[in-house]
Amino acid sequence: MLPVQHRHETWVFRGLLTIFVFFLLMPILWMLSTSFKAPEEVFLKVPTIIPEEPTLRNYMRALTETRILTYLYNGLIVSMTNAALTTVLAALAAYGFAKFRFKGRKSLMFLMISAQMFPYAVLLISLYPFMQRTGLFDTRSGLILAYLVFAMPASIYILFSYIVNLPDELIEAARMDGADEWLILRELILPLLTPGLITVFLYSFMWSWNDLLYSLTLISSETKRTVGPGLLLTFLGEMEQDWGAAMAGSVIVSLPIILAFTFLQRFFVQGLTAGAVK
Amino acid sequence: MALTLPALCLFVLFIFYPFLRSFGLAFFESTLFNPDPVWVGLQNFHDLIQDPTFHRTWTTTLIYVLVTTLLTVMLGFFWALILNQAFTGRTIVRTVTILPWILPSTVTAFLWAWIFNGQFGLLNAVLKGAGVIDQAIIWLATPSGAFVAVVIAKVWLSTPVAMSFILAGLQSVSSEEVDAAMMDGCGAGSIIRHVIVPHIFPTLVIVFVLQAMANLQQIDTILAMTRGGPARATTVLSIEVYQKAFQEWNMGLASAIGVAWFFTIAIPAAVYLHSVFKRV
Amino acid sequence: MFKKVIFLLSTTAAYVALQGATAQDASFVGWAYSEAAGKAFIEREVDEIDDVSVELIGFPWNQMVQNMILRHRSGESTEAIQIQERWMPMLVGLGALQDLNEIYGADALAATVDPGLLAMGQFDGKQYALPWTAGSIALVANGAVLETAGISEAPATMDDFRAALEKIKEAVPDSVPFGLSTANPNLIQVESQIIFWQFGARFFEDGNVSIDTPEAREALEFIVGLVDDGLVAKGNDRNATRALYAQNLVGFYFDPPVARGIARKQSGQGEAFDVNVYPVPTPSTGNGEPPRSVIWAHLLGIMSTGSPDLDAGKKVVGHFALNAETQVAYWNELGLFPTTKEALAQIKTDNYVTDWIELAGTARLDEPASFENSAELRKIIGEEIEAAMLGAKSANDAISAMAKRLEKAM
Amino acid sequence: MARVEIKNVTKSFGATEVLKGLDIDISHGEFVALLGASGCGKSTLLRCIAGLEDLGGGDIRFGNKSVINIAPSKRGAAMVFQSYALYPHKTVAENMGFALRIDGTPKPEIERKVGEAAKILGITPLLNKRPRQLSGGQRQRVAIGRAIVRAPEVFLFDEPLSNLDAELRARMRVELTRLHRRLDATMIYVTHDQVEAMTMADRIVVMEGGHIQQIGTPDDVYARPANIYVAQFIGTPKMNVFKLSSYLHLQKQLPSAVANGGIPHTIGIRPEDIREDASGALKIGATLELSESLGRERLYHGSTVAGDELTIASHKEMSLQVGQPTTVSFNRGQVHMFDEKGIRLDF
Repeated sequence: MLPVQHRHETWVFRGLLTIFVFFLLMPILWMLSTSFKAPEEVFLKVPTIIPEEPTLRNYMRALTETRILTYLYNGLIVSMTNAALTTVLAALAAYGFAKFRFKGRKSLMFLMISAQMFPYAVLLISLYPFMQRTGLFDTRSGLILAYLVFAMPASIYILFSYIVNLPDELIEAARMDGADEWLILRELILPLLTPGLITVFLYSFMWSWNDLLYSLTLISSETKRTVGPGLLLTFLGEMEQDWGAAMAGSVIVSLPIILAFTFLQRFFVQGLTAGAVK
Repeated sequence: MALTLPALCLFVLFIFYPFLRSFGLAFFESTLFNPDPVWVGLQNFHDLIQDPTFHRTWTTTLIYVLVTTLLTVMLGFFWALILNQAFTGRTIVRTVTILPWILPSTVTAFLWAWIFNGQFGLLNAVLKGAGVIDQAIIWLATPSGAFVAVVIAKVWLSTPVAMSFILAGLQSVSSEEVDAAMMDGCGAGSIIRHVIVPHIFPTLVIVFVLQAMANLQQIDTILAMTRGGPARATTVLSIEVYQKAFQEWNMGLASAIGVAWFFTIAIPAAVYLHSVFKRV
Repeated sequence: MFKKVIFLLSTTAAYVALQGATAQDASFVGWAYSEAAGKAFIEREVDEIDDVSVELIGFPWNQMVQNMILRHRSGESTEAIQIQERWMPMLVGLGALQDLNEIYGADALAATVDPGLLAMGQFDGKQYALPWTAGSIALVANGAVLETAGISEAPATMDDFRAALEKIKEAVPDSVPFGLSTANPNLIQVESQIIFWQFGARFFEDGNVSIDTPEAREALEFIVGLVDDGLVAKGNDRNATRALYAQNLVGFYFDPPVARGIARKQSGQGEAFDVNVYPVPTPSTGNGEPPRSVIWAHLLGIMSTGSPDLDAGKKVVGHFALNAETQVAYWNELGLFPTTKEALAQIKTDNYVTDWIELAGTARLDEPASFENSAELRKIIGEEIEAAMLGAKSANDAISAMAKRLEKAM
Repeated sequence: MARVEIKNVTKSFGATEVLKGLDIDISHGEFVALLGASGCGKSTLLRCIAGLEDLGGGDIRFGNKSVINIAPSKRGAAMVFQSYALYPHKTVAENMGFALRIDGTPKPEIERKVGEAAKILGITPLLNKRPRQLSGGQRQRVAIGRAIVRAPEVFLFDEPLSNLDAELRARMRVELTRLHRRLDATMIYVTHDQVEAMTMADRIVVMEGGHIQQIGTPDDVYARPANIYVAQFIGTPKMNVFKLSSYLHLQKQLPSAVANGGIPHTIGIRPEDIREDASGALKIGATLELSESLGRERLYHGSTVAGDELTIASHKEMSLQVGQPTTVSFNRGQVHMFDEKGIRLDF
């Protein structure tokens, strides 16, 4: 959109473009290249960008000697269920807030949305004994419920702004056609809300997939550990110097989310920004 | 009303109740050996105010949040401007730029810890190659080096998000305004200053506030990269609360730090919530 | 149809009950299992314990304390737990450990393990844990490096030590003459403490802080001097040092007896590397202090939290801590000193062992260990020393800040 | 089809009273337009009839049955919204058949009815398209189709043509009138455009500030406006209105009192009833400032000797010189007289 007339401006533009792409992609490429290097090549004074003799040793080591796959499996289960739960709860709450004028609506909504600013680590201090008393400690379902704090407030707001922007006349037309509230929700609101729902699903999936703090504290047995703490505890201590295996583990853990994103990319960014910026 | 009930119940149980209890705990003493809280009133806060290491943590947090947020928003803004221009392969670049944000934060931490590694890191190699430095800097072992590493990791992680928000904001800049400015003979620079920035300034504020809140909550990358070290150089409030609570098991003091932290987040959050509720 | 179901149910119930009666299950929590060397050994040994199916749970060393307390507070039962000597006071204070005298009988224990070693697990008359392996964290020298630097015998005084380090620096340019830990406050505290003791400084004297002394400042200045002159590497922790030691790039470093076992593996030369690895007395400063080192031991206990299967616990702990055969195998494979009298007698022929035991005589228990908030005290000491090492503070300021922070935390 | 009765209907939003006691009796098959400026309460009244708003007071009866407690969909009324309100994610056929599907009408019957309605509106080729693929006019027809399919007793239109361009609006007016005759249905049509009301409605209800100013046929409201408000609302350009006190010579030529005792206070003459010369019985001195040509009609704007604004509309080629004082005239038969409260006086 900006005018790019003179020669030097095109050069400046192209220069900036390459610098940015380099800054964003280089770390990922470096991770990939290190993950294929044998230990001797990893610990070279002058590092090689493209591995001279690539080997799958690191991947084999990460897959067999560590529990990366269990962490991946746990991470996926916890994140998917949390995302689904958050999406359903947020959709119901947002619809309730948007379409029904009940007493205390505004203050309740303010409270739920402002939860975004509660410091998570402080919440954990009380969540931890609470989980123990309720037997939810060291359980995946406990973690799923604890993760609600991350995404639900924002999700309610994103869906709320989606629903509020649905023209009232649509709902009145449906009422004229004889649809009751549930039918309106199912046949009209939810289908129109799908882009928002996908955004919120991805947003909450992202937050739980990315977490390190809550899972590190609320899960103590190895078999239930998720991605963050799994990686940290595997590549801390004795294996800390084995950067090849650490990078291989990181690649394995990042693959599912990267694949998911290449398909759902369109929904996610546009939905997130539409919701928040509106 | 009934529709909001399920979300409300879980909210109260898992968010509101712990939040209140944590705040309450700040007025108690609860340690490893006698975990059941003992009332100590404002003793915890009293200790904090006089503790020089806490002041340092607080200043480190403020500097960390300001630097990271400013860098993220600026980089995000220029990156959005670039992506707003039409060029071949733009769609591929747009999809790829979201990558850093979707990687698990521990992976990002490992990534950058490896790049900043003293002996074999890529950064030292590049700097040495370019002749900027002659002797390897052990980044993560020096206070300022570790701070730089942690900031860059977070900036790298959150620039894509800032970029997408700003890019969305850019779409609402009507092309007529730009054409008009072009007719008046403005070059790219002045168009940015006079047309684009004033137009998306509200978006920039929102993005700045959101990023500030996210950076204040930030713990994962620091915990995985430097664990608050070396010599507390990267100990931000979140790390301090975590270590006090779950390594020294001093829950009372940890909650007190949490209260101080809450009021630091409350400032940017108030701006955000105000703008959110202007529209409800 | 109904009858068939009943029949099916009863048989499975019987089978389970039968099975259940014999195979108790026990969970064995420790960090040895999370390190490659220990993992193979423990997995093999655990299968040999008849009729106990053991779930092995491993955490890296610096995550052990947090997870132990998490399991204690969440009421999870742990039949066997690996404990570092300095965590004992905390666990005993929490009432988290079972009195093993009631399980094995005090005199049976006294017969198998030397009373001096047993003492490490004893608190006001109760045996809360059995020593699995013991020794001290002392100065380990690398014979090959010393040779190339032309150093023939162990430096007696701190000045000789410094001179030796400088010689090593010249002889092996990109080496780390003294592999003192300079990253991770906990490691810094334990290792630097030895030098402080050698200079005659003490952190605590009968319950109150006693570090604000000239000797302490002198000790810290000495350490900072070594760092500034490049004789000690910044951002180094023990894992990194062990890797470099095995490549003959480290002259001296602090390590428990496990040093030889690890060096064998990491150097890839196995026992051929043994000739380079030997403990040396910490050089003195001429103030009459004997060569100091930190008591170091891994103990095995049974946690009293939750409802542990005491019998299963007894078998697992006994297999590793009391069975001479397992102890010797542990020594041969990992180079970790045994603790039972019988096993010790068998390996006495190796002078690596005799030298180390002699040094361990004047070892002291880690100072912060005996306090309730030891984690906090350890962190303060480590952080202030680290700040001085990195030049963020002068040695003098670091000591006064440390004293003030320790007093407030008492 | 059914008779619709509005009986003393009142409605207020919070403190502001929007409908202040309205009474309208719409007979079966009639096309009634609710005409008024925006904010006069016409849409609110329509939504009350549809059941989308509850009444403050009074009653609404379809046939002779009160409907105020019956759900919108059960009243037998169908509504066409200003913004069409089509379901974006459903095809045209699904949009039209949605109500029937909810009532549980069997599928083949739905298809038959939808096909029929589509034929009437000529939108059969669009049946499996999505609303966003249609033009404004097409969407409007689908919205109407959705109403027709339900074969309601009463059609309710909420300014359906306001989003269309002028040319399309004219065509749709003709189609709606033809539809009304073909379906022989009672239609209540809300608009702020007097041309739509005048051309389509059997009767017009002129509303202002929540009151009914006048109910009458297009001719009634045009030729016999009940008050100054209706007089100036209907007809473009606006009727000229003069205070009699400024024109003594006219006062003498007009009756000073009327049969029912009303005292004439203001008179009104439609611009098209004024002759540009002195040939009429009643004469006024005036100066014309500018003229506008609208093709088959020419408008003259100026002011009378007494300083009141004057507009004249004439079909013939004008000989009048703009800028010079002149005399214009009109006949007694074309004068409208109002008392000081603006109520019409017949003489």
